[in-house]
Amino acid sequence: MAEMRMRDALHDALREEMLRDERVFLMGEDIGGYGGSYAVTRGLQTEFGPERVRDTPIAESGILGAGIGAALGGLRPMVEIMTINFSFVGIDQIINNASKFSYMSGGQFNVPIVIRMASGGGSQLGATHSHSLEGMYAHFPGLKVVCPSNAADAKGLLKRAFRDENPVIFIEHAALYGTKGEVPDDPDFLIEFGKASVLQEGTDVTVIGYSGSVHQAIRAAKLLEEQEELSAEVIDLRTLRPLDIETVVQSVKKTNRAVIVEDDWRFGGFGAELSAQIMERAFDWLDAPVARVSGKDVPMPYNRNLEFAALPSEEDVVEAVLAML
Amino acid sequence: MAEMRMRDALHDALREEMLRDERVFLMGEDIGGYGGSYAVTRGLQTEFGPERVRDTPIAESGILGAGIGAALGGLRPMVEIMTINFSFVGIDQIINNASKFSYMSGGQFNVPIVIRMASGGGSQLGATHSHSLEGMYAHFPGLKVVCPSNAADAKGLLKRAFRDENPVIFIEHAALYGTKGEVPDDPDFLIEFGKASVLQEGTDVTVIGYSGSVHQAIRAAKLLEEQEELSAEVIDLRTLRPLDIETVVQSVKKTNRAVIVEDDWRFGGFGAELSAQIMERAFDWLDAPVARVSGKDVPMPYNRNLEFAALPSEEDVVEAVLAML
Amino acid sequence: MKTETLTSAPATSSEPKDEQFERFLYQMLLIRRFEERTGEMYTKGKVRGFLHLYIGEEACAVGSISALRPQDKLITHYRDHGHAIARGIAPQRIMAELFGRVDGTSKGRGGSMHIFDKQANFYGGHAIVGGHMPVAVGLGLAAKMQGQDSVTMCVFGDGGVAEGEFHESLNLSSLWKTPNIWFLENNGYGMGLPLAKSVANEIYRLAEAYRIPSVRVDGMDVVGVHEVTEKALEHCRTGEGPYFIEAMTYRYRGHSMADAELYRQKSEVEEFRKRDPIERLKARMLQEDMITDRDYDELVARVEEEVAQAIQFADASAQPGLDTLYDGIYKENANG
Amino acid sequence: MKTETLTSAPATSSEPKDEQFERFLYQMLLIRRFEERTGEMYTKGKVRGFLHLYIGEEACAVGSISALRPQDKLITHYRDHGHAIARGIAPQRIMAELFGRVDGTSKGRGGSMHIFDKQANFYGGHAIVGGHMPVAVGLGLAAKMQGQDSVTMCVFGDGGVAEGEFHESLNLSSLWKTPNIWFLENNGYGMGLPLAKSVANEIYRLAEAYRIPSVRVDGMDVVGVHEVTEKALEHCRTGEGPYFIEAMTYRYRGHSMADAELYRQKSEVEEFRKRDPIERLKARMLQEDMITDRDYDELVARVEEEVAQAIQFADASAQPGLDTLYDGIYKENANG
Ligand SMILES: Cc1ncc(C[n+]2csc(CCOP(=O)(O)OP(=O)(O)O)c2C)c(N)n1
Ligand SMILES: Cc1ncc(C[n+]2csc(CCOP(=O)(O)OP(=O)(O)O)c2C)c(N)n1
Ligand SMILES: [Mg+2]
Ligand SMILES: [Mg+2]
Repeated sequence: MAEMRMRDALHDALREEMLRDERVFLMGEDIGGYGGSYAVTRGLQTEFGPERVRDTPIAESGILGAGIGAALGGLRPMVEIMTINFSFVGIDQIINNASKFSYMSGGQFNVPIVIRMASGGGSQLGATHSHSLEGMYAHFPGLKVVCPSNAADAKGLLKRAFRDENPVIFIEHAALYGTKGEVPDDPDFLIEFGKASVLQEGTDVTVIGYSGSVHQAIRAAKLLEEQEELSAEVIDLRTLRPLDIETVVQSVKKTNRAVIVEDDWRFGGFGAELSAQIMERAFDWLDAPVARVSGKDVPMPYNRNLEFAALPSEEDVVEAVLAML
Repeated sequence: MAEMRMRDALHDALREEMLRDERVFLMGEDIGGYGGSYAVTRGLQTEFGPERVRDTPIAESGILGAGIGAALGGLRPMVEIMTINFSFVGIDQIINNASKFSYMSGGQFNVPIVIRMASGGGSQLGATHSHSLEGMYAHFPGLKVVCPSNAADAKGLLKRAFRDENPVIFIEHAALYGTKGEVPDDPDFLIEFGKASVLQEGTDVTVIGYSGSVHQAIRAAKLLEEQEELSAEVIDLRTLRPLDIETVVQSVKKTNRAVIVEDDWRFGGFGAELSAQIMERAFDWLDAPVARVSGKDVPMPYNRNLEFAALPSEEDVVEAVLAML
Repeated sequence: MKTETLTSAPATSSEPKDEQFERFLYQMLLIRRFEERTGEMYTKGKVRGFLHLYIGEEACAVGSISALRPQDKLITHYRDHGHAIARGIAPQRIMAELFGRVDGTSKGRGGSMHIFDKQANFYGGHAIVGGHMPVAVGLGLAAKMQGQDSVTMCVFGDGGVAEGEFHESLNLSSLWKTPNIWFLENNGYGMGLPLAKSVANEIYRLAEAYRIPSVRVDGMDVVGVHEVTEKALEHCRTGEGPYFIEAMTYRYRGHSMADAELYRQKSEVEEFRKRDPIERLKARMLQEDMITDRDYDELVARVEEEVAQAIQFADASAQPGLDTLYDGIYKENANG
Repeated sequence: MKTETLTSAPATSSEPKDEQFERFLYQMLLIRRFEERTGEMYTKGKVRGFLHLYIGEEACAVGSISALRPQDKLITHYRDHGHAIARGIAPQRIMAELFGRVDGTSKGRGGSMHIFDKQANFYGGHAIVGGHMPVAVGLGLAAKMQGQDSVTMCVFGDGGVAEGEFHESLNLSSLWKTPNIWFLENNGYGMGLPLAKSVANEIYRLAEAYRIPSVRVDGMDVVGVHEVTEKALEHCRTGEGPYFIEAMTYRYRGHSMADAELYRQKSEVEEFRKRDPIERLKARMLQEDMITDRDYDELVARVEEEVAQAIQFADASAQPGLDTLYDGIYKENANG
């Protein structure tokens, strides 16, 4: 165990996987000479050379497709898309190639690629640069979608991603890179996909988050306890596809109330799927409709106050809980 | 009133709007010389010339961007993306430019563009060519998303789209082009966005569809009546953004049961949003969880039986209704 | 960088020329007959979805793919039956795929536009115009990084040249010196759009701009296509990076079975038929005494039989069970 | 098609040369000082998000945009303050935008990367690399279709050339003969990636491949840039289609405020500083007796004052009210 930032945990995961499996290599814009736009890959090009840590032109379609081809050709590429916002210019490669190659070929081929991207708002980058698209990617069969909320999970899940035979969309909330946590040193520390983690047990309400919003959930639980003497169970989904709905439903059957927190726009966000599934599976246990605390349905404004208002906060969660009592 | 196919109703809408407003023009792959891949634009290039009905290279990003620019430059472009599957290579233009130009410029600019695309499965085109992405597009603020289910609506909504100051994503289910219906001749026949239509009143259950799935809903209602003596209210959403949730909720408060039918994958489909909203607004009226009858979560297979199994059917709807009684 | 216009050239391979030519002739006949009968099967409703026939373009697939070695990789667009056959995939498995049956190359999941065969190093069958080009770069890159003597050939059409991926892929392959043959089948149209409205220059000139050696060749001449592809292969094997071939060809049939062909004159098709690749090779072989008329008729009969058997095979093959609907979305992991 | 390398040329506009040069000097000084102070404001936390400074590249914006007429349209990438200032947008409104305030060009909704001003025919400020290029084609197309005498200039960087949209846009503009000036600011890097790893050829050579007249110019020479842009404008106005300008320039500062500049040597920056566009014009004007040292100092003082006022203005401007969060997502329709 060592305390480290999420960025360093990710870095270590990449490095360990490169050391473990010589088929693993990295491609992306400015991951080498520049040191990585969020410094996750810093030092790796020096260690592994410019072939295995390849700086690419700004051509998301091209490099995603090249990653897919390299995976088909026997390697284990990681393609870093600097931020998820730029994935729109390359998304056809992800949807029409990566996610469908196996099925369309009758299972002959498979595409073991890891696609990492930074996501989320909160840094005043404006509307083009603040997307949360975890839910959008989770919609597509053939993909796996991973979105850790802390350093240890980031490491265990990323290492696990490199051992998957299928395309893994690995989404890192940019605001979390600097957050610290205890991380196991075991080079075989892996976290399975499809296992949510219960961060805190509770009895009055289940608060569910993923990626950045897990932190609003945790803070809200603290507020609920301190200010309202309410006991919240906090669940971090960790992977959206596969989704561990069992853990969520079991919790809701105990607490009889659920609040979902997410940065993404409410309308058609992943929270909608989660809400619908909770209702479908725990209808008779629900004392109130499942609540969603989401980003406001607005392109992200630059101004700090407006951006803050557009994002969900722990106070919003508390409010939602109180409203359902 | 005249009986016509949906393809002709769309054709007439385009033609009438071009006659009404000289700023309206059309761009797209094979909309002219080829006659339109679904024959919607047939004859228009002969009538209006190759400038106003422009055949474009195969460059979806380029032509969507050019449409956005032309809209900013004072025109009223319609860009036809042959099928929604090809929108992935141009989607950045829709999301990062069309949907955000107004907000990001503080309301100085607006983008009155109509983007038409054929969608849906059922024609054995395989996984890359069978997407239903109405819900995905509806997720983005700044867009309007329209998806008619019949000839009259197609005409009234498309004409309305040309009179909107904002980007309209107009999605036509390819399987519906040949379906016939009565269509008003009035050149000012418009259908407002955000008004669902109640196709059939009923008391036992509300069945909600959009685009192609409206027809499964209608057929299911007939089966329910004939075979089970159940009375279903059938609602066609017509536009997903803006969404007329009021009409849906009022109906559910009357019937106490709701089934949503959609072609799209269940996991994260638009049905999830609808289900969640119904629960949020009509929780105390629901006698059973809202049910979703959706496409199976699988890249669309080519084989006919498999494709049929992957798509929702009227029998599936009946089954879902019976299960909730 | 060198640009040349080859129309025909002597074969350099070690195979005796007459055997090689006969193989070309046989393969072109097989593709043609396969396509004709597939068209019939479409009309009968046995084959469905979108169907794009390759008739007229046979010299491109046969000439180029015959130059590849087993370890070389092939990736192509949706007009792919010809390439699959030229690559040696059994016609009966392709036909079974078109029929959507379990013995099809993709067990009936892919259909006409999505033929795949791992054994044959055949990486599809891709239906998004331009979408397979970056994948080809990656296949080339993987071979290069692993020190494999393997070249990846990517086939695409003139219409696809207008897509952004054309640019991104050519640029990346040139920068990274990947062993990629870019094989352009320029049949003059992208669906109904004539080339002049689609691309602002001669396409091989565009390719040159990326400092990729680029050649234009008569795509109705199977021998010339073969020759230039051998050269391209040689070039790629030396580690000098990609090579670009523009084959000038023509499709006799509509873009797909749904095409009313409003955009071209019948006479234009007739003009091109005069340069038919099969007739042309046949004439040359007759003239050079490589075959007799009787040999030719025998080839035709053999091909007829083979395609008939493919149809029979496909028809006899089972429909996939509904319980297999979800099979193959994900590959299972060794470690679960 | 003609390719030439211009370094400097006599001004052709009717404005007296000394006045014009003084305007250039003033604008370049204004941009530089604006950027320097904006950097300070970023450090103080007044400006946030991503901030990309334009220092070193002033001759590009000033030289080219000064050639445009009011009815011409301008669209650019995220390194956009220089273009906005050169286009005549009041620095105080730009600074207010950077501060996120109601008096900002986008009422505080856009930020540094998303400056817009309809009055000035300034169509942004775009933060997706390459994403604004197709929009420029459409602006050009709209002008052409409406018979307007208006040219659209699109500014972009060398890194963006690798994106598919570069290709699609150049191809469309060439085919459709749209009145577009493609203005490339080649500062040698896309973030940390040197040009040689990003594009497989000289960029103006790529542009030529689309049959677009393409010129390379010294982007540190404001007069040369101006001259070539006037020529481009003339070309576009004749209906002959687009024109491509590659301006060779350099940014002194990091890509954004977050850049550790690991990818280049300090000495390289020093080399380029010797060719500083402001120093160069100043020297020439002194030499040609267009200004005195005192005139120059006065200009510097004027600029200092103007930027100080812009900061004051921005600081005094109100924060947008939370009740305005949803304003402007949609434009209301006349008919509801
Ligand atoms: C991205 C995308 N856009 C449009 C289409 C529709 N489409 C299929 S084939 C085709 C024409 C392609 O022409 P070309 O590349 O010349 O190949 P050819 O059919 O002539 O062999 C078009 C427009 C598509 N499949 N994908
Ligand atoms: C599609 C996309 N990919 C990546 C980025 C991240 N990014 C922002 S600026 C930049 C470098 C662009 O370089 P260049 O075009 O040369 O412009 P310069 O910054 O040098 O002015 C990159 C990679 C982006 N904004 N958009
Ligand atoms: Mg073609
Ligand atoms: Mg640059």
